[in-house]
Amino acid sequence: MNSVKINFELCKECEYCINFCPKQTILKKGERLNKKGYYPPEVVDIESCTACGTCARVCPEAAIEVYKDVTL
Amino acid sequence: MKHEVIFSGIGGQGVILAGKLLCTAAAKEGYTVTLAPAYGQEKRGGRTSCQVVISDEIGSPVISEADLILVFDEKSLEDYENKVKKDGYLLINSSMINIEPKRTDIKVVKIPLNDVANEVGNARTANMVALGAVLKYFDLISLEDMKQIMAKEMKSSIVEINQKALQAGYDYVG
Amino acid sequence: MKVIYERPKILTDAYFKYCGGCGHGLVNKIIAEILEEEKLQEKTVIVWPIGCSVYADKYFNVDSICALHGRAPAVATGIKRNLPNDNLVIVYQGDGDLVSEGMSEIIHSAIRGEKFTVIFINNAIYGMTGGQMAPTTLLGQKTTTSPYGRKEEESGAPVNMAELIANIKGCYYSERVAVNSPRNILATKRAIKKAFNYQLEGKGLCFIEVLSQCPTGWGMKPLKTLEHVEKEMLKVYPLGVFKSPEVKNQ
Amino acid sequence: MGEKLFMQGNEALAESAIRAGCKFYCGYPITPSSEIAEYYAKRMPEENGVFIQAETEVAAFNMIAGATATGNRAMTATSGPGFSLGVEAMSFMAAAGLPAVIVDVMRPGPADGDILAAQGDYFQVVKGGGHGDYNTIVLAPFSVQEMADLTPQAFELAEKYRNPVVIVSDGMLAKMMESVELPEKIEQKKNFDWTLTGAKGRKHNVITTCATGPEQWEQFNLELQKKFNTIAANEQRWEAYQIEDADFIIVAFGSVARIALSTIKKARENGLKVGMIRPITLWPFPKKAFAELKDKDFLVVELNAGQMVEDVKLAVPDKERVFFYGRLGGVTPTPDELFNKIRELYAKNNQ
Repeated sequence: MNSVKINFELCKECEYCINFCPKQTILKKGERLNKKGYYPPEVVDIESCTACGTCARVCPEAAIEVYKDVTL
Repeated sequence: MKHEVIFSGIGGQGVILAGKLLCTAAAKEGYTVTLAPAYGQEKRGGRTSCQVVISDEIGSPVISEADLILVFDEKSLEDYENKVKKDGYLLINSSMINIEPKRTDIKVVKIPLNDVANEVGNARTANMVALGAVLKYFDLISLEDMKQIMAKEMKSSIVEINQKALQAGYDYVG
Repeated sequence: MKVIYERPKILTDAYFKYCGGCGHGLVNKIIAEILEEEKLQEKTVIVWPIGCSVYADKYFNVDSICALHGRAPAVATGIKRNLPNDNLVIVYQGDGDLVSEGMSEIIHSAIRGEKFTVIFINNAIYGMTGGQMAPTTLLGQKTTTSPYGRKEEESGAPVNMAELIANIKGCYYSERVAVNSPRNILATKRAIKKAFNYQLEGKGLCFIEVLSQCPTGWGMKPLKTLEHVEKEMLKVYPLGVFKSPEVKNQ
Repeated sequence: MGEKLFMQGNEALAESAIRAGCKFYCGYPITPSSEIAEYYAKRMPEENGVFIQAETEVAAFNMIAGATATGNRAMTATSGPGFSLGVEAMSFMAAAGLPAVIVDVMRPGPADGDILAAQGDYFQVVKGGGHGDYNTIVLAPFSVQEMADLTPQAFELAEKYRNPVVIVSDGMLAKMMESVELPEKIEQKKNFDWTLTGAKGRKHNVITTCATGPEQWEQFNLELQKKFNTIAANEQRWEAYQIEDADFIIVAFGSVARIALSTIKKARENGLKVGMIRPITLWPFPKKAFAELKDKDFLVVELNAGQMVEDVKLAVPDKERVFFYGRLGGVTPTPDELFNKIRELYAKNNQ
């Protein structure tokens, strides 16, 4: 399974990651507040993730990391 | 021992070069020498003067009363006549100055610097004619020493004509 | 697991003091990615400006100095000229800093052909000072000092720096890019990387103008600012290369 | 070495800086400082150094800030109007700990001012001029020899305290020619741990004047004040002339102190017990020189409207006994003029 890690405290809720995800189903607006008062997104459909890395590249906070599962 | 000399003229006449050569020669003799030049803001045609102090010790570069003042133009004469020490020398460039100094307690010497320079063959050497004349009133620096300094400090192409002018000025005050 | 994207190690753990969605974060991150990929950390000195990026020295594990308003190119001149040629000197400036206060310093650095890279963040507004009009503010754009919208007859028209600098002989490379889409972000990275390479080859001033979104200054949600860059800013500030050794007949 | 050269003040200063290892100069031409730039422009190719003619003094001061951030010695020279533009960077360098050397060949001022001898920049160089609580060491030579001697010391002081150092001269000292023995050529010793050269084999260095909050800003400023207090305690320099028996003491610096040397001599010849204290550091002001001088009158002589007077009044035991004489606009007093002024005051004070 691929993996998308979001640094919860660095996020400022710009939603670029949600917006630019080619699948549109993987991330969704979160419901938990971080210490700075933002709602970081949640990973809700990791099965669909192709690990393209777009969410990480558009994140202005460098708060997202993406790993691809290369085990067959 | 202290000698205080002022050269004053118009920018472009080589007033400061004359002072500089005098100082270089005196410094070489081991004296404490100060040359304080003063320029106008304009590059040419403004007032240019320099105050030369040759002494055994460090002191004011600004002169209260000079032992000798050489003036190239009328404005310089008007400005500096009063700064000559009693019984001191006022050397006047009679080629350019047609007015008479008022003081009677100083020694006035008139030299047609530009005319002498022209006779030597170069109108631009009036400053060296002046320097030659000034040397006559000092027993600090010999004519020969000054010629050597000139050979060292000047472009080789102009050394000879300037040395001639120096000699002519020296001889003129005879 | 194969790493697709990891936070560059050149960045410290410090929290970016930029607003959510701000283009500064994206450009900072891109710089960090390149320095890491090209192994330039040990060779780099970054000159930061006054403005929203004033604290950026805290985000990078890289030798940094924070210059005064507009003076970063002058400070960088002193640094670059005193370091061996294989050092990389980066000047990072915003539009209030570079175009207003520091117009003289940047133009003359280009005239002298200083061999450093300038990354110029154009968000058409003074960010840190609180949303005032910049020389880059769009006509009609409302700011705290142009409350009725910028008028050309009063404040002139926006300045196109990438084109202006490109016209100076000492400039080696000038390009305008944006960070409002994944595609543009990649293009920005390519341009900055190219500029760094030119610097390391000893070429003249390289100037990268980055159109950047300012959600707070523009009073828009971050996603809306991306659209604003696309629809409004690009009309005035077209993307493209304005000077490059690779393109002839410019 | 030991050879005596007959040299102009500006050029002796420039050559002395080069011999002190300063191979980076940038500046904007302004009379009466320009010979320093011209000298550097000529000499830098021979020394494998850098000369940059900057577009403005603003840029020049910031360029030397950047240069010193790499640990190299750097210098600029200007005159009053140019220094005014540079003070922004003076504040920056004092706060950022950048050890540049700045030469201010003073003009009379305000505004354009003539180009002859004047000391119109005392307030500007001594009291700051720029924003915030900062000080810079200010050295005031009074001869071509001292210009040559103080220049290498300026670099050493700057690096010792990580603070900019100003050397002030004026149209007289800068243009004056005297015999001078130049210092030996040295290689700059560079064992700094704060410079920006690329973080190779060490943690990265940051030079910034920005703190993150009021408490941090205050701490930053308190650290700076410690630096300035240390300098003020350790670096007061002055020269005293015949003050032991003097009942009248001239206080003067730079060119006018040179003039006063001849005044003292004349006064003594005329039976007046006159001495002089010549501040060599204008900041820190040499307060220590005045501490023990009771029952004496002081005449502050300056080529301005009395900018140093209040510093003298704060330093002497009785501020009512401090008098002032100044000339403005590029006019210099003669030794006799000063002597007459002293004789007049002497008579009045000893009635």
